[in-house]
Amino acid sequence: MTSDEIRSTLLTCLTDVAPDLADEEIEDDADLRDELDLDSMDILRWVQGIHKALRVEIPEEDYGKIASLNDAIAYVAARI
Amino acid sequence: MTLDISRDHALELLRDMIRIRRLEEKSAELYAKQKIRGFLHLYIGEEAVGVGAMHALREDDNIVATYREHGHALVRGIPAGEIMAEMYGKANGCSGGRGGSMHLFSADRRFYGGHAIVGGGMPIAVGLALADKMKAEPRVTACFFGDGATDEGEFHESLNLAALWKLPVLFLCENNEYAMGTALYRHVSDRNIANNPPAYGVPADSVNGMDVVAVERAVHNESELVRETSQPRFLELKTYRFRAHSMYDAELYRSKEEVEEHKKQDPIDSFQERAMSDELITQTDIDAIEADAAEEIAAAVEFAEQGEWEPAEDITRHTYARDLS
Amino acid sequence: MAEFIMPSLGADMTAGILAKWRVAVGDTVSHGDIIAEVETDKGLIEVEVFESGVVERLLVEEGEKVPVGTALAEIGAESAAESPRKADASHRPRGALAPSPAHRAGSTGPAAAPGSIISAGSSDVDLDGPMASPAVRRRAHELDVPLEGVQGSGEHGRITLDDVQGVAQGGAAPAPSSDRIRISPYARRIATERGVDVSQIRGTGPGGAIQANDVLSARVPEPRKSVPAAERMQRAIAAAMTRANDEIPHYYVEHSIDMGRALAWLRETNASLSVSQRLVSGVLVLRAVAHALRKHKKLNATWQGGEAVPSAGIHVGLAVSLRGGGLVAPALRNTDEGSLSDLMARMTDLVARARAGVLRSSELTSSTITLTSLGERGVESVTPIIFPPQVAIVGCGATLERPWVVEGQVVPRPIMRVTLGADHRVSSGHQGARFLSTLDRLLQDPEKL
Amino acid sequence: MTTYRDAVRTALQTLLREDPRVFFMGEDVGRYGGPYAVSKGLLEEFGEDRVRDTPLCESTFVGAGIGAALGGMRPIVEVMTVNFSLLALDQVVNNAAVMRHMSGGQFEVPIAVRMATGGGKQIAAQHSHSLENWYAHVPGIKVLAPATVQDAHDMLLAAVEDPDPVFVFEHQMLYGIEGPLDIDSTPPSPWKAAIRRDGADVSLIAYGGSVHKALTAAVELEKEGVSAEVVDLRSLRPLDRDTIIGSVSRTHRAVVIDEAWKTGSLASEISAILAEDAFYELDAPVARVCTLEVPIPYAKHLEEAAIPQVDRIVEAAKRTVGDG
Repeated sequence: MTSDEIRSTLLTCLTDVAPDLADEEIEDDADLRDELDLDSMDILRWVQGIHKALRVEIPEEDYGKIASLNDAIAYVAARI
Repeated sequence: MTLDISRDHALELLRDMIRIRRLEEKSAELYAKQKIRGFLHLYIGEEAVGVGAMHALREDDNIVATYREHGHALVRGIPAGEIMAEMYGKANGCSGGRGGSMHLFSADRRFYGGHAIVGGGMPIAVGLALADKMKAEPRVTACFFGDGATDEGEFHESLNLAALWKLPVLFLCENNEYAMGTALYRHVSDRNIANNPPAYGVPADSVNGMDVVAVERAVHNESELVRETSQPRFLELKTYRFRAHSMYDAELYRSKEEVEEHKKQDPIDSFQERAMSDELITQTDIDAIEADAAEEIAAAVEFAEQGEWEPAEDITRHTYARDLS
Repeated sequence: MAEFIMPSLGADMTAGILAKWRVAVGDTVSHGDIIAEVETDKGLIEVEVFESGVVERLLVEEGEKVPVGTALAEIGAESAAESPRKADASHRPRGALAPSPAHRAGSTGPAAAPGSIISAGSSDVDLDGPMASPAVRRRAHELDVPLEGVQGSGEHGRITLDDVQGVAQGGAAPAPSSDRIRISPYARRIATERGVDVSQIRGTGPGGAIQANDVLSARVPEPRKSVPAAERMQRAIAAAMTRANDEIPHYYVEHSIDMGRALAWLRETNASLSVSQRLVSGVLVLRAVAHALRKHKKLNATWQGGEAVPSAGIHVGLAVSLRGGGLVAPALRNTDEGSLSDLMARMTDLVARARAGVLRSSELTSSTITLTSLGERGVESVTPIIFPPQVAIVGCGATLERPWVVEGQVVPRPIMRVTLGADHRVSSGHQGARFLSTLDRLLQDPEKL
Repeated sequence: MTTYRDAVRTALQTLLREDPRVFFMGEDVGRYGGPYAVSKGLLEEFGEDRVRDTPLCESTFVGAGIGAALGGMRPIVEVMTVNFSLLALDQVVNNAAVMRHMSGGQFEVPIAVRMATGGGKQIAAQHSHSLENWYAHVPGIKVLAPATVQDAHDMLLAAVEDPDPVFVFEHQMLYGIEGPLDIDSTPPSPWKAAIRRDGADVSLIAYGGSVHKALTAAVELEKEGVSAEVVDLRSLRPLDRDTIIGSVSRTHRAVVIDEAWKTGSLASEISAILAEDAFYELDAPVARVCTLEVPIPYAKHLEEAAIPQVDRIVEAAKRTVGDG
C-alpha cells in the first residue's frame, strides 16, 4: 500500500467522522485538534474507522503520535 | 241602457280585457307544465276592474297593487313578454326574475309593485301620496287591495293617516267575496265594506266591478276628486274570481253552482254583448282582437323562453345600492 | 298529436291520482275544458285541457297515481282524417315529454323539465363519501375508525354501527391520533410554525389546555434535516439563550474534581477493550451526572407556566458544537440506565448523527438537563446558560494537571472544574453544591458507573 | 362638551335645513319635543309639514316613510323604542328590505329610522329590550349603533345620505352622556368598527351602551395586569369582520358584550365569525357577556343582574387569560 493510498483511506475515515471537512482543503501537517477542531470523540471514531479499514489498532497512549495527517500516515505505514 | 262610449274606446276596453284573459289562461297552462312556479293567482273574472281603473287613471299616477296583479301590470303598459318572462324567472322579466308572478314592478310606469303581504302595500301608498303632497305634485296614488285586506290593522291605520294628513290616495278595494278561501261573511262583521272608511272621514262608494264601463267612470270620478281635494277616497269594486285562489286549490269553500252563477256576468261576455247590441263592434272585431291577443301572448311566451337566466353569481346584486361584501 | 299530462299545481305536488275521467275516447275537447279530476293532498281538483282535438287514447286508468308530467291522454287533431294513429304511439314512455330547448340550456333554472321529477326522490345519495349516519360517524370518530376503509353492510352499502364496531374490534383501527391534545387553535398554529412538538408541552390553560404561552416558552428544536444552516441555528440559539437569560434567575456553583481515579480506570479498561468498544472520559462524566440526578431530582425538571414539573426520566442532553458554528443538545434518553458501553455506543451514534444533521425531533426536545463540555478546547471552566424549559445545566472545563493536596502532600493531579448553572426558582445554591459533591464522589468510583 | 341627545338634534337640524327632501316624523316628536327630548324645538323651527307627530300606528307610519322614500323623499322616522318597532317589523322586513332586490333594482328606499334601545332605566319588559340583532339579521337594510356623541351625530347624517334603508339604534342610557362634538370634521366611515382602546391580552367587543361598560372594565383589568382592547362595532350590519378579526389576531382572546339575550344574538354571530375566520388565532374560548335569558325585570337589583355589568365583563376577560 502506497503512502498515497494510505492517505486517501485516512482521509475517507476522517470525512466519515466529520462530513463537513470533505469540502475543505486539508493540509497534511495541520493539527487535527487545534486546526481542524476535532475532539476526543472525533479522534476515537477516526481511530475506530482506521481500525476497520486497515486493521491497524492505535492504542490510546499513541493518540499523540497521530496529531496530524502526516503523522498518522507515517504511523499507519509503519504498522501495516 | 246603452254604453255611451265611442267604438274606439269600446274596442280598447274589450281588447285589454281579452289580453288579460288570454295571458292568464296561458299562464295556467304554463304552470301546469312547470314553466311557471311558485304561487300563481289568476285574474280571470275580475278583468273589468283592472281595465276600467287603468283606463281612468292618468299615466303619471302611482299604482300600488296586490299579488293578483298581472292584469293591472299588462294594462298599465308593462309588455306581456316582460310579465311572462318574470313568471318564468328570467333575467328579462320586469323584475329581473327576482319577483315572480306576485311581484311585478316598473319604475317607468310608476307601478310600485305587486305586494303579497295582505294590506302591506297600503302604508306604502300613503307614503307615496305624502311625498307627492310635500312636493306639490298633482298626482293620485291608486292603491289596490282585496276584501281580505280590510281585516288588517294596516287598512284602518292607513285610512286614518291618509285622512288625518289629507293625502291624495284612492283606495280601491277589489271585493271578490273571498279572502283566499274565507267568504266575506265569515271574515268581516259588516259585509258592506264601504261602511267602514267614512268612520275615518274617508268618503266611500261601491260599483259593479263586472262592468268595465261603470268601473272606468267611477274610478275616473273618484280619482279626479282625490286630485282636486287632496283627500283620500275609497271605492269598492264588487267582482268575483272564476278561478281558484291559486293553482293548487281544490276550492272546497265554494260550490260550483255559485261559480257558474257568477260566470253569467262574465265581464268580457257581457261587454261584448252590449257593445254588439249597441252596434259599436262586430264579431269580426272580436275575432281580430282574439287573433292579436293570441299573437301577443305567443310572442310573450317566446320572449320568456328566449330569455336568459340571471347568472347565480349575481344573486346579491340589488340587495343594496352597492354590494356590501 | 298532443299529450294531456298530469299537471303540476304547486311546487309541493309531485304526483296525483287520476280520480275520474270526464271524457271518453273519441270525445271532442276544446281548450279550457275540464276533462279529468285529480285527487291531490289538497283535495279533488278539476283539470283542464290546453289543446283542442279528439281524445284518442286514455293512458291512465281511474284510481292510478302517477307523477307530475306523466302523459294521461293523447289528444289528436280535430279532423280524424288528418290524424292517422301512429303505430308507435303507445310505446312512448310515460313522462317523456321533451323538455324545451330553453330548459336544456338552462339546467340551473328553477323549473325542472317534466319527467325529471320522477327520479328526483331517489337522488338524495351523497356520492362524495361513504354513506353513514351521524351516529355512525360519531362512533367511528370515537373509535378512530376511518369510514373510508369500512365496508358498509347496510342498504346501498350504508355503513352501520356494527360495521364500525367490527373494524374497531378487529384491531384494524389506527392508534388514537394526536389531536386528542387539548390545545388552543392559536397555540397549535404557532407550534406548527415554530416546529414545536406539542406532545412535549404541558398545558397551563383551563383543563390543562396548551395555550400560546406554553408553546412560546417551550424550547424551539433545531431543524433536523441535513446540516443546518449555521446562521439559522445561531439565531435560534440566540433567541433561546436571550429568553433564558431574561427569564431564568440563574445561580452558579463550581467544584473541582480530581479525575485521577476515573482516568486511570478508563486507561485500564480501554487497554483491555477492542478499538470499537473504547470509552472516552466524557461518557464517565455523562453517566455520573445522570446518577447524581437520581439523588437531586430538583435539578431534573422543566419549568412550565410558573412551576417546576419534575421529569419522569433522566434524559441528559449533550451539547454538541458543530464545526459550522451551530450547537445542538440532543438527549440521551434514560442516561442513568444500561451499561456504560451501551451508553458509549449511544453517545457515539448520537454525536455522529448530530454532526451529520440527522437527529430526530424527539431527541431535540426531550432533554431534562444539559451537559456541556468545552474542556477539549482548553477552557478551564464554563458558565453555561440554561436551555429552557430545563432548570439546570452542567458545564465541564478542561481536565488539567494541577497541584493538589492529597493526604497532606501537594501532588499533581488531573483536575476538572465543573460548574452547575441552575434556576433559583427551583433549587437553591445549597442544593446545587450538594449535587456537585455527589458528582465528585461518583467519579471517584468509576467502576460503579 | 355636548350631550348625545343634543348631537342627534344637531344632526336633525342640519339635515332639515340643508335638504328639502328631508322630513322627520314619529310619535310625540313635535309638540312634546320627543320622548327623549331629542327633537325639542324642531317643530317650532321647521313647521308641521316637516316635523310630523304621527298617530300611534308604527306599522303605517314606518310604512308611509318607506312609501315617501320610494316617492323621492328622505324621511327620518323615529320609533319610540325597539319594543314598539315590532309593530312595524312587517314593513321593515317585507317592504323596506326587499324592495330594491324584488324589483330587480328599479326602486330604492332611502329611509332612516331611529329608535331607542336597551335597558337600565327600570322601565321593565316592554321598554327595555335590545332587539337590534333582529334587524341586523335582515339583508337589504343596514344597522348602526352609535356609542359616542360624535357618532350619534355623524351616523344620523350618514343614515340619511345612504341610498338604502338604515336603522339607527340609540341606547337609552346614552342620551345624557357628554362628549366632544366636532361638526366640521370628516367623519370616519360609519360601516367600520373602531378600536376605542388599545390592548394586548384580550379584545372586548361591544356596541352601543355596552362600549362604555367595556371601557370601564378595561380600566379595571389594567389594574390587575390584563391589557384589554375595546372594539366598538358601530355598524351591526354590515359587520366589520376585518376589524374584529384584526383585533383578536393581536390579542388572541375575545369577550363579546351584548345587551341582547345570548341565544341567537349578535354576540353569537361574532363568536361564529371568530370561529370561522380567526380560529387559528384563538388562544382561549370566546366568551360572551349578554343579558340573562329573562324578560328585563323592573326592580333595580334584578334589572342590574339581568343586563351585562362591568364586573361580569372583567370576570369573563380574566377567565380568557386564564386568571379567573
